[in-house]
Amino acid sequence: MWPTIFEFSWDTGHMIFFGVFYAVVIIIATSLVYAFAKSIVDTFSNNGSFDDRHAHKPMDKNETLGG
Amino acid sequence: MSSQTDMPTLQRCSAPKFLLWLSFWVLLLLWGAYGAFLCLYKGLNQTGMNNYFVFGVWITVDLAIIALGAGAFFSGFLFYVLRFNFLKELIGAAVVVGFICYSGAIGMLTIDIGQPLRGYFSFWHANVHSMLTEVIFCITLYLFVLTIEFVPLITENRRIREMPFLRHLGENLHGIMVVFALVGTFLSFFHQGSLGGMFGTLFARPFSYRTGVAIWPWTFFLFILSAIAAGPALTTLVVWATQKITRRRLVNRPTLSRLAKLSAILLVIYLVLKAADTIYWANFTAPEMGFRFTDFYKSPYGMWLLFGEFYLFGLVPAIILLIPRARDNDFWLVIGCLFTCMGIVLNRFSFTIQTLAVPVMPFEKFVVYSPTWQEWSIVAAVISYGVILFSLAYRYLHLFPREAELNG
Amino acid sequence: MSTESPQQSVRYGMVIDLDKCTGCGNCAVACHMENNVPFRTDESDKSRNMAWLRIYKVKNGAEYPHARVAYIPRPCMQCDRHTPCVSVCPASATNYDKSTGLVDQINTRCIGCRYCMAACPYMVRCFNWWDPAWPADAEKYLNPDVAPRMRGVVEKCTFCSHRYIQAKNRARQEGRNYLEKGDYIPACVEACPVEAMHFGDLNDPEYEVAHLIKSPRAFRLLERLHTEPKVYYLSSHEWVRRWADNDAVNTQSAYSQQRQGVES
Amino acid sequence: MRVISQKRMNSAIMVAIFLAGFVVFHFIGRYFVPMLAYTRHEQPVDFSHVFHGNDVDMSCETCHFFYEDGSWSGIPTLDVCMNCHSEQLGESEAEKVFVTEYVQKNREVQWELYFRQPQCVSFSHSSHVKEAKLACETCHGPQGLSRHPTKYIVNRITKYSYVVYDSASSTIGSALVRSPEENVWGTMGMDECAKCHRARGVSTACFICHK
Repeated sequence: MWPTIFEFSWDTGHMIFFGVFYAVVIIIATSLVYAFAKSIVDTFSNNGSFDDRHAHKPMDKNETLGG
Repeated sequence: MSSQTDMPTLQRCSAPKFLLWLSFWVLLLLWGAYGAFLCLYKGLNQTGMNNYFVFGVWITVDLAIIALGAGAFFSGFLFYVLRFNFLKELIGAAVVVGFICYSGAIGMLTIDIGQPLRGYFSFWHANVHSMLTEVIFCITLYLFVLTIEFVPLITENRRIREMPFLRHLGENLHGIMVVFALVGTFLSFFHQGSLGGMFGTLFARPFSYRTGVAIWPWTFFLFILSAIAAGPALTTLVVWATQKITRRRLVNRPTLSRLAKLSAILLVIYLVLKAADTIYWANFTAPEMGFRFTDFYKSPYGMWLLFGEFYLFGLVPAIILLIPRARDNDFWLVIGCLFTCMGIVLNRFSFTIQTLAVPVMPFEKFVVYSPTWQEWSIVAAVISYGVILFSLAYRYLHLFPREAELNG
Repeated sequence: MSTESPQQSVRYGMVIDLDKCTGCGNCAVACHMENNVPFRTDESDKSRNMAWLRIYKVKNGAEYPHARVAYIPRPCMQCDRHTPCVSVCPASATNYDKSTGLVDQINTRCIGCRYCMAACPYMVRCFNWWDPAWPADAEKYLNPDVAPRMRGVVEKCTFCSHRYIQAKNRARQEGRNYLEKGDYIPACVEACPVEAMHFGDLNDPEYEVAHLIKSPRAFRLLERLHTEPKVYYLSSHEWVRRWADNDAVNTQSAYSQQRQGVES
Repeated sequence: MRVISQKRMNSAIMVAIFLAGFVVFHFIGRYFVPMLAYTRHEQPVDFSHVFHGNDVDMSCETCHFFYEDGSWSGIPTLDVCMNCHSEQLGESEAEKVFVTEYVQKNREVQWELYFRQPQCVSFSHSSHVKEAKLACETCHGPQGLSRHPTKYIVNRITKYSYVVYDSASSTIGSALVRSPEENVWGTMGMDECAKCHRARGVSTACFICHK
């Protein structure tokens, strides 16, 4: 089932390629998990109450403008 | 518009008018969907490709839109990492354009391979020595990154902001956007380069084979450079076109000029290196393989391609955009950016089509390729997909942060 | 990735004597039959048809009475060095077998991206543009030892690698664990009526091919690309050799020089 | 804390129930009734290996042999059977069926082939039996000791046959999971081939077995 069982030999190419690939995947995944976790925390904390239509968030205005 | 209260309601055209605009593009999209269905159901015999032209208009367009989509990663890099703050006005639009380009390219690639259901084999049985593997891995990952960069834009929508989780998600993602910008830059750097390397390593195709920096193909770096030169040009064009169509001011005029200037400077650097590459290739690489320079340019893929790529769509727009008075004039700005983009398309065209047209076998002749309507329909569908997505994004999302202020 | 290694025990290769080849096409037909290569009712479109072995006709470009013609049968060259198609395949669907030097295509793994076709300088590879179909009667005569390919994959000459497997089976039945000369011969070589094609281990002096490739008449297609093909050609005509090395400019002059040499 | 609306709560519960059910039933199906995924076929003729081998004292090679070119004969065709069974031998029901239905009508028995391989596979019996000296049982199990043909079990989706040798063993329940090595030889898919090749240090190159 795994591709590595059919006449497969590890060489430096694999090390570099997959090393970089997984590094990128891990960075993306970690950042995503962080964002999700923080959002959940924010959602259930008072800071981000549902009724924020009238709330003023202490956020720098310019910071969000770019997104 | 950090919170709901100070987010102004933007003026948009009436729904019927918008639907009319969309319907045209949807029709085009449906035509493309029919073409795609034919190609998937009946096979690639529906295309104009053959055993000589194994890559056709799809790969040309793929390479071209990926190069043009480089605006997203490059402006992201400049804005988030190098802190070029003037880009704030259109970074959102650049991300959407990039997303469109990459998703469109991947969609087109899926139809282009003979066995789309086996597409995942290139991940599963990855051959790490192949440039194409690198391209496939990086493009897929980068599309993922672009999607993440797109999310904060979507969550700014007024309705979506009402859902607290999504709103927080958008804000948190935005907060760490510099990470994604860096990852995106890294990925883009490699796949833009690998797309060039894909052809540069074909030592059996003397037209595109390049040696150069050590053993690495030159084209690797040339493709990166040309992509980051063309990306901002397309962003400028798209913003300008949106302003014209919506008849609203979306960004400060100097911002467009600055972007165009950036594009022109990069284009000049690219052209110098490309000229050096071409001269070296024509005088050393090609003769070593038994080819004279003129052997590569025969009707209909004649010298005009090289001329067009270098002068008409290279040097000319670079000079136009380098003159401050010209780039401040809308007409010359558009001509300059359009020609820059066309130059890149032409470059990608010659790397796919002409590479394959040049006979390698001594007893073969120059062959000519002409796409069928099915191929064109899918190209049209990708463009209309882009227009539709961008229109929707413009209408429902807050793409241009200064719009309210400028039209106030 | 393949590498050229002198220690490699077996390197199957082919030698084709162009002076003997009459261009009869027997090898191509045998190849078609042996390998279940699909064909269409209308085969006129040569840019999309299937042929594992193609025969090219080359001319010296001179006017009658000095016009000369040679036929160049072209199977897969089974390149030895940096095999162009192997290194580019993103799905590892084509591989270079180190024990025999054969370049084989794994059809069920091919995703049909056609990058290998762009990489191959010899135009060896064919793409299945259509679903392979045979007339009802012809289907009964398909070779059971070769799996037919499906639409959307690339296929190529494998030096009849299924015959290699069969040859090994036969050898084992006879209690050997090695192949003898003549055990394994591709269909095209077997079919050649004038014995213009030779096949065997290029490293084993017992085989004729090992000597033939050292002949001064021997050359390979596009040697300047340094793909080190394992298919050699023999020709005593300088213009044919010039042709094969992409030296079209000098082909005609080569012919006239040679003619002068003969006449004087 | 924010107030979650009743409607949203309800839909969340529905989704949770669906997911939980999916996981639970997937687990049950996978580990307790795995055979639901398979259909069973009886072989067309009730053939007894034991009878032929022990009682009649025939050698295996009478029916299963190598041809001169090293290819394997496989399951015998009708003409091999007819060397003995041209007329009815004995009174058993199976024999009656075989002679009247197949021999007299000159109809080949459509045996279900446990190890039918896809078109692209070129399995060489000679390399395994003659060169590697593997016993038949290594792959085929104690097929030669069966009094009745083993049921042919085939996956409904993949159409791969799943070979269970000991007909006395339970093919349902967790028996498959607990002791797969004892009763079951598996699917004869590429993984099994590769596993053995690797264990014995034999090449796993594609074209060793693929054509």
